Amino acid sequence: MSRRTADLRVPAALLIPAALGVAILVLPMVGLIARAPWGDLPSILTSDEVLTALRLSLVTATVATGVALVCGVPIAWLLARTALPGRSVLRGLVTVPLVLPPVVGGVALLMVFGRRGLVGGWLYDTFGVSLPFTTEAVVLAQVFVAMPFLIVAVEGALRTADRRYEDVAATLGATSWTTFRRVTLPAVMPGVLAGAVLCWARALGEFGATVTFAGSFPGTTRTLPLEAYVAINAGDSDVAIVLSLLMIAVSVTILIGLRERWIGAA
Amino acid sequence: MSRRTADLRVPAALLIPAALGVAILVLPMVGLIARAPWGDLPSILTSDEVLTALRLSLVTATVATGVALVCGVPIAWLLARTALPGRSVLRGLVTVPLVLPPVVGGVALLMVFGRRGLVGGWLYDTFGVSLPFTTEAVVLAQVFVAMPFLIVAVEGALRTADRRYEDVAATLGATSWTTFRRVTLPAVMPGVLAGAVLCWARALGEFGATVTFAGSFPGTTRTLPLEAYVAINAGDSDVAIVLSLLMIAVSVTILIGLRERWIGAA
Amino acid sequence: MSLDADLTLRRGDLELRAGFAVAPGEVVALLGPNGAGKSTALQLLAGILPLDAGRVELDGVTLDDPAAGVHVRPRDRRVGMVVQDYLLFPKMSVLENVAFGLRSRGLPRDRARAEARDWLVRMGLDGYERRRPGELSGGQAQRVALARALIVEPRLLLLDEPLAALDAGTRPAVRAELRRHLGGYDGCTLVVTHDPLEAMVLGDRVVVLERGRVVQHGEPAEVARRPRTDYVARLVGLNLLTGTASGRTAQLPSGAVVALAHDATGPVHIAFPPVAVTLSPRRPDGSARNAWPLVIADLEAHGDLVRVTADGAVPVLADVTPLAVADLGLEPGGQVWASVKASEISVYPA
Amino acid sequence: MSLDADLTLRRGDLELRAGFAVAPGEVVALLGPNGAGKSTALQLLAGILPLDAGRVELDGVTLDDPAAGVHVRPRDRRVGMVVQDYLLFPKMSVLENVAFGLRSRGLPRDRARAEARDWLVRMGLDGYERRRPGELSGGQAQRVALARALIVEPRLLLLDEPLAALDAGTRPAVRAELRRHLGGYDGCTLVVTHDPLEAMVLGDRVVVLERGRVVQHGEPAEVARRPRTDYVARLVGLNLLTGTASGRTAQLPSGAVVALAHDATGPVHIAFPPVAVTLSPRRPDGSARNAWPLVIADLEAHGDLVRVTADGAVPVLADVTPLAVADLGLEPGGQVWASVKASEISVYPA
Amino acid sequence: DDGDDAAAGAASTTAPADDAPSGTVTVLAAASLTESFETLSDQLRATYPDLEIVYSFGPSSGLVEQLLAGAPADVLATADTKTMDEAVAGGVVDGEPRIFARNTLALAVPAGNPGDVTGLADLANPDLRIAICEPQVPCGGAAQRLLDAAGVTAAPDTLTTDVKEAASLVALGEADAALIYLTDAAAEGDAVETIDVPESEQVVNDYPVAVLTDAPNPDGAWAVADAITGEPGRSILGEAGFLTP
Ligand SMILES: Nc1ncnc2c1ncn2[C@@H]1O[C@H](COP(=O)(O)OP(=O)(O)OP(=O)(O)O)[C@@H](O)[C@H]1O
Ligand SMILES: Nc1ncnc2c1ncn2[C@@H]1O[C@H](COP(=O)(O)OP(=O)(O)OP(=O)(O)O)[C@@H](O)[C@H]1O
Ligand SMILES: [Mg+2]
Ligand SMILES: [Mg+2]
Repeated sequence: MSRRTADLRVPAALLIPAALGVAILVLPMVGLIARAPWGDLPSILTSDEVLTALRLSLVTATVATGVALVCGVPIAWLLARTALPGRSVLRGLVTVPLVLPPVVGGVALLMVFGRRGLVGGWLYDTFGVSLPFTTEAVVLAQVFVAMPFLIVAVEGALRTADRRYEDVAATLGATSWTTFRRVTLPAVMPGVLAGAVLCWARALGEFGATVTFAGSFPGTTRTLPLEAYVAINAGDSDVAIVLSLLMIAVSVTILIGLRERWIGAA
Repeated sequence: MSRRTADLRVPAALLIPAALGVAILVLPMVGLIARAPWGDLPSILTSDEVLTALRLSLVTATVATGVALVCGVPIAWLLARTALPGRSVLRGLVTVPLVLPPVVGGVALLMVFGRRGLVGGWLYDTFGVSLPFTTEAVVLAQVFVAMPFLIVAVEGALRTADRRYEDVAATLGATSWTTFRRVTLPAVMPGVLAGAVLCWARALGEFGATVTFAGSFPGTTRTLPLEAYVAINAGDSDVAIVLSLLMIAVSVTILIGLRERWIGAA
Repeated sequence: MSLDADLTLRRGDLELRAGFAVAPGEVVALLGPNGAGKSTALQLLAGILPLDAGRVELDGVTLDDPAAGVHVRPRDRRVGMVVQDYLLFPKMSVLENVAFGLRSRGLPRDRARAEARDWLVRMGLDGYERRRPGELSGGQAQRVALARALIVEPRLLLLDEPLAALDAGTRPAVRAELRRHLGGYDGCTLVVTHDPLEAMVLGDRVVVLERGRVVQHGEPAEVARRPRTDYVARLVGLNLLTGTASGRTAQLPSGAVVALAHDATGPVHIAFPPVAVTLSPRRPDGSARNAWPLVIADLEAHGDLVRVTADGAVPVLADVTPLAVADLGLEPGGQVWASVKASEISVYPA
Repeated sequence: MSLDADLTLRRGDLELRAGFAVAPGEVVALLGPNGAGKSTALQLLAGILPLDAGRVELDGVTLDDPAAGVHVRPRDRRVGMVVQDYLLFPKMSVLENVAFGLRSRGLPRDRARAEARDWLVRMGLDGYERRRPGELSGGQAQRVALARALIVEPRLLLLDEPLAALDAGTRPAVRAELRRHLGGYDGCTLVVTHDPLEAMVLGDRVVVLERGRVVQHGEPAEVARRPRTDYVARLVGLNLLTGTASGRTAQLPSGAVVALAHDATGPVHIAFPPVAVTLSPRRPDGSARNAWPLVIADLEAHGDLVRVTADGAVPVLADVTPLAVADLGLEPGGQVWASVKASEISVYPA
Repeated sequence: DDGDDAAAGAASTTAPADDAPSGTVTVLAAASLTESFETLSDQLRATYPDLEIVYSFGPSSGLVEQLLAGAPADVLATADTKTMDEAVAGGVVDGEPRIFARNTLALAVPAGNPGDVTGLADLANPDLRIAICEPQVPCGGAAQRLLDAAGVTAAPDTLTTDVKEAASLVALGEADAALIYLTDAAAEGDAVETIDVPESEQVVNDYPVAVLTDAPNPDGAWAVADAITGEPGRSILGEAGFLTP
């Protein structure tokens, strides 16, 4: 229904924990804002390094989300819709990057895609291609840590969706690909969007795996979180706070903008 | 329908990207396993510190997930179902911890809940309670970084669910709380479970905010990822890998176990 | 208890502007073509959709009055509703579905379940308590939805085609059960139906909605005898013409003239049953003063008779025997004369 | 093209074990009480549910044969299906829904849409192309579902109560459209319906399913005249008794004896219409040789007549005029004698 | 052995037996001190049986951040003077911080030296994969000074934010050479070889330790700080590759 009577009275049983939760999430932000060196802000924000890092962050996180959508949505579909043998093990493996401390994740990536790694060694010997210390490596690290979020969110949505629509599409002669594209995917769009948001945000904030696997070189691999971490390690937590606020501002703006649009369209 | 004809033929358009995605996610694990010092495994795994850290990790991640469920599901409900003013801004703020580099998140938490922080100062002066460097602080840090995953996943599920069931419940005299508990929540259960899985896994792997906000004290705040960090810094990257594999094994086992049960029940 | 409703709403291309009242204990059958706004009207009364304007009053209490900013929430209205696609709660058992309303109103679990069990028995669903809605057939689901709405003894009962999916065997039984229940019920009931028999059996009064407006209302027999729109005429199986009478004749907009048995003046409705129409290959020269040349559009078997749809200056439906069809060699596109005795025609002011 | 189906499936408490065939171009009406397994049978034929055992063959091609491990996927079967709750794709427009099947079969977008537009016009839904399914009324949605299934010209058409939600005005028109379409269609059609008229109008043959078994099948007129189960009898509006005949009498299990007009032997069905039953306050002494004392269970207005349900050794339904009800002072619980002339009774082997 | 004797001797001079420190001492220490400090507390246990040392290891800057937020700790040991200065400026330090260890840089290469690195000059070779710490962090500042002293302009492929990253890149063979601390090179064991760099003596990084103003256990704190700056700290740190002041 396009319009409905909105019940504005909210049960206290929901409101109280919600308020508590919002406090936990929002107060630290307030702390950051209170502590931010507002005077130095303009000079920090307009410095070349910061702008370069911001651009790099936005580009890599967006590309990584694209890759995660292309690879992750099919994985979620396999998990939710097929009788693949070993499906539950696959589901477990796919959530591994969630628990792996990101630095260990970076080491693991190096062991596989590094110059002496399982796959990377072959790539290097055959094509002379080496992934680490490139922007592609940043994207790969981000895909590794962020795609599981997308997969889990999309699988949840697929399980909520009514499968009978897919049966109807099949009787109408649709291939499973057509059914997926025209019936299943539109139905789970809110879940895909939620997953993409999680994935993008996680990729944007990704630090540990990136710094280990891709390194940290201005312009090619140093994203905003790395820039912030450098600042913290250099004892410059003011700069780190400004950079974090910048990331927050950018992502919140983009997320609010996109979501309003999606929700408006949905 | 309880049983249906399973279509095992999978469209290549889905299978190829899915295989690629699985490779990205699973190969690094293989690398870790290949590199693990299998001989030392028993002694490392049964050492006191590791067992303590494991217990602490499991307890804190589980408690944090509980807190996130209690606070986060209502927040998702507010975002998806009410006409709260400023809802889209709230939605943006709630995703902030996703992009915040965890270490900065820890700094922000200190600034608010530290003994000299906005809230922490008042707590300390009034009750003599100090949060940082306690197990509670670990939980708080984990809730801060992990709850957004739950919220986003649950909101996605709520938007997919058919609201007309809630209308019917209302005409039957159900309060919005009853409707939520008996109609809405069961309908979005797959989404809530997906969100809880993400949240738990993220809490289990949490490092940056914890080390900054809660410190790294054996027995009270040193969780497995911190133990792995300590090991790396002690030059013991073998131990770090073993610890990571332990975390992976534990979480995959638990996740597969739980999910099979849930999915069986659903 | 009584319902007084004046509903105004614009939604898509629907412009709903309907006022009607339901007396305490009365059952009003809401009839109307697809898309007339019947389901929408029920949603407005249930409080699920907000009114644009107008007013809903139940039992002296204002439930809706947008001008005064009044809107009572659905759950405080004590309405019971059965919707067209049932919407049984998918994760609850059948028993829990039926017991839901009582539980929501605070009854202890055991008593709610016991009462729900009674209702299931009355609906012929003994033994289905523990099923999930997904494991029910269409008709079974509809009966569960009905039980779920009736059990809370709402003050206003809104039934949207409550019997449409029932089989011919169960339907009279459930209809009788519903009629019995409604007979002893002092609340107001609105039943949407497409089945004229159902409207007659269940309804004390009939309200006909077309394109968002009330086009006719009254006792079922009165409505059945004197339809005012084509839709109602088709529903009750009458031919309906509209014209201007003067004396013993009435002129139709097409120019054709109809002979009447009694005097009448001004705009009138002219109704006669299909069985009163005689078809003949040539202009009849009997006593029937009404005879029109027509072209056959369609033939359809229909119980023991064949219904003939014929077009022309005076389009009519005629019911004839299969024998007559064969004798007259009727077939679509064929020419035929239709005649009706003036005494078979009923005339009433438009 | 012809369908040959032998379906075996156990699901919940349903034990489906039904075999039937549909000839090329034939329309079979599938009748049966709620929960008989009609929708389940259609799902099996569509290939959405797997058979436990049995075999489905369409046009000489085996679609299902669990014993041989054969199962053709739904999308390769070229079946068209309209399900009870429509399941229109919610995110597509009405036009896209109807065009979906053609697009899936590779037709270019423009041609698919043009054809879909034609179908919408035929279904009386001109101007609804751009609506979303959520913005349709129940009857409108049903017509869209019908158009979506018909447009792909499937070899096997499965219609699950395709007209149940249509209003009385549209129903004959859509039914006629459907009949016209099916008339020129050489595939096999199965229509599930609860409306006996619809079964007669649409069906070339009738198959009656009860508790998962085929209990009767044949020409509509034959089934209507000689019902073999209570359900069918109620459906076609006949009284049905079962007994053992010998000569001109038949004995019922209750011990009551029925006089027959012709000789018969062995187990028989005895059928007579409710209008053939005469009610009287005392034992009638006329020519009717069948007279039984009964207790009135229920009265229900029913068009111009009142239907009386009476229980006793020979339970019967009787249709009497409202005048008779008043004269005889009929009311539930009252005693009455029912009589039927032997010549009104039809007898056929059970 | 030697270490045990030295520890016992030091303890007897700095802490009279009659008022031996007891209770819990909380030490916030830079992550690079992990191994040495764990050994230290094992040895101190013999001297002060009633004293329990609890460590929280982390990045130096994070530790200072925690102290400024009111962490209830007794001793702070950082990996550079800059972060310690911040703590001093924040007023959480009691007295002057003392330097207890120094670290020098080493030119580290993977086992077998696949890049044939011979000296600092090779760091300018763009064909080699070089990891150097980011100039703003302590080890990076030191590296910069060392390169300046040698007159080399390095061509790094990555500027690591933490010396451990550079160390593990070398250990995994992903980098052909890196400038890392001698202690980190030692910790990587056989996976890493070091190449002698004469200029390295000129560039050292200081590790200061200080007792904290709000120390809940000042007696214990002083005892531990003394053990770090004196014996047994010196020997243990020396064994781990630190220089002692
Ligand atoms: N959300 C909506 N947006 C726009 N138009 C809508 C919406 N919902 C319903 N309509 C339109 O409003 C009209 C009335 O719909 P409603 O469901 O009330 O009809 P109805 O009388 O119940 O018909 P039926 O007998 O087919 O169930 C229809 O033309 C329908 O297309
Ligand atoms: N998933 C299921 N699990 C168990 N039982 C089921 C399931 N689906 C249907 N049934 C049962 O199977 C029987 C047949 O159902 P089906 O839907 O085929 O009936 P139907 O003949 O179409 O009835 P209706 O006329 O009410 O639509 C019913 O008793 C139903 O309760
Ligand atoms: Mg409707
Ligand atoms: Mg059915």
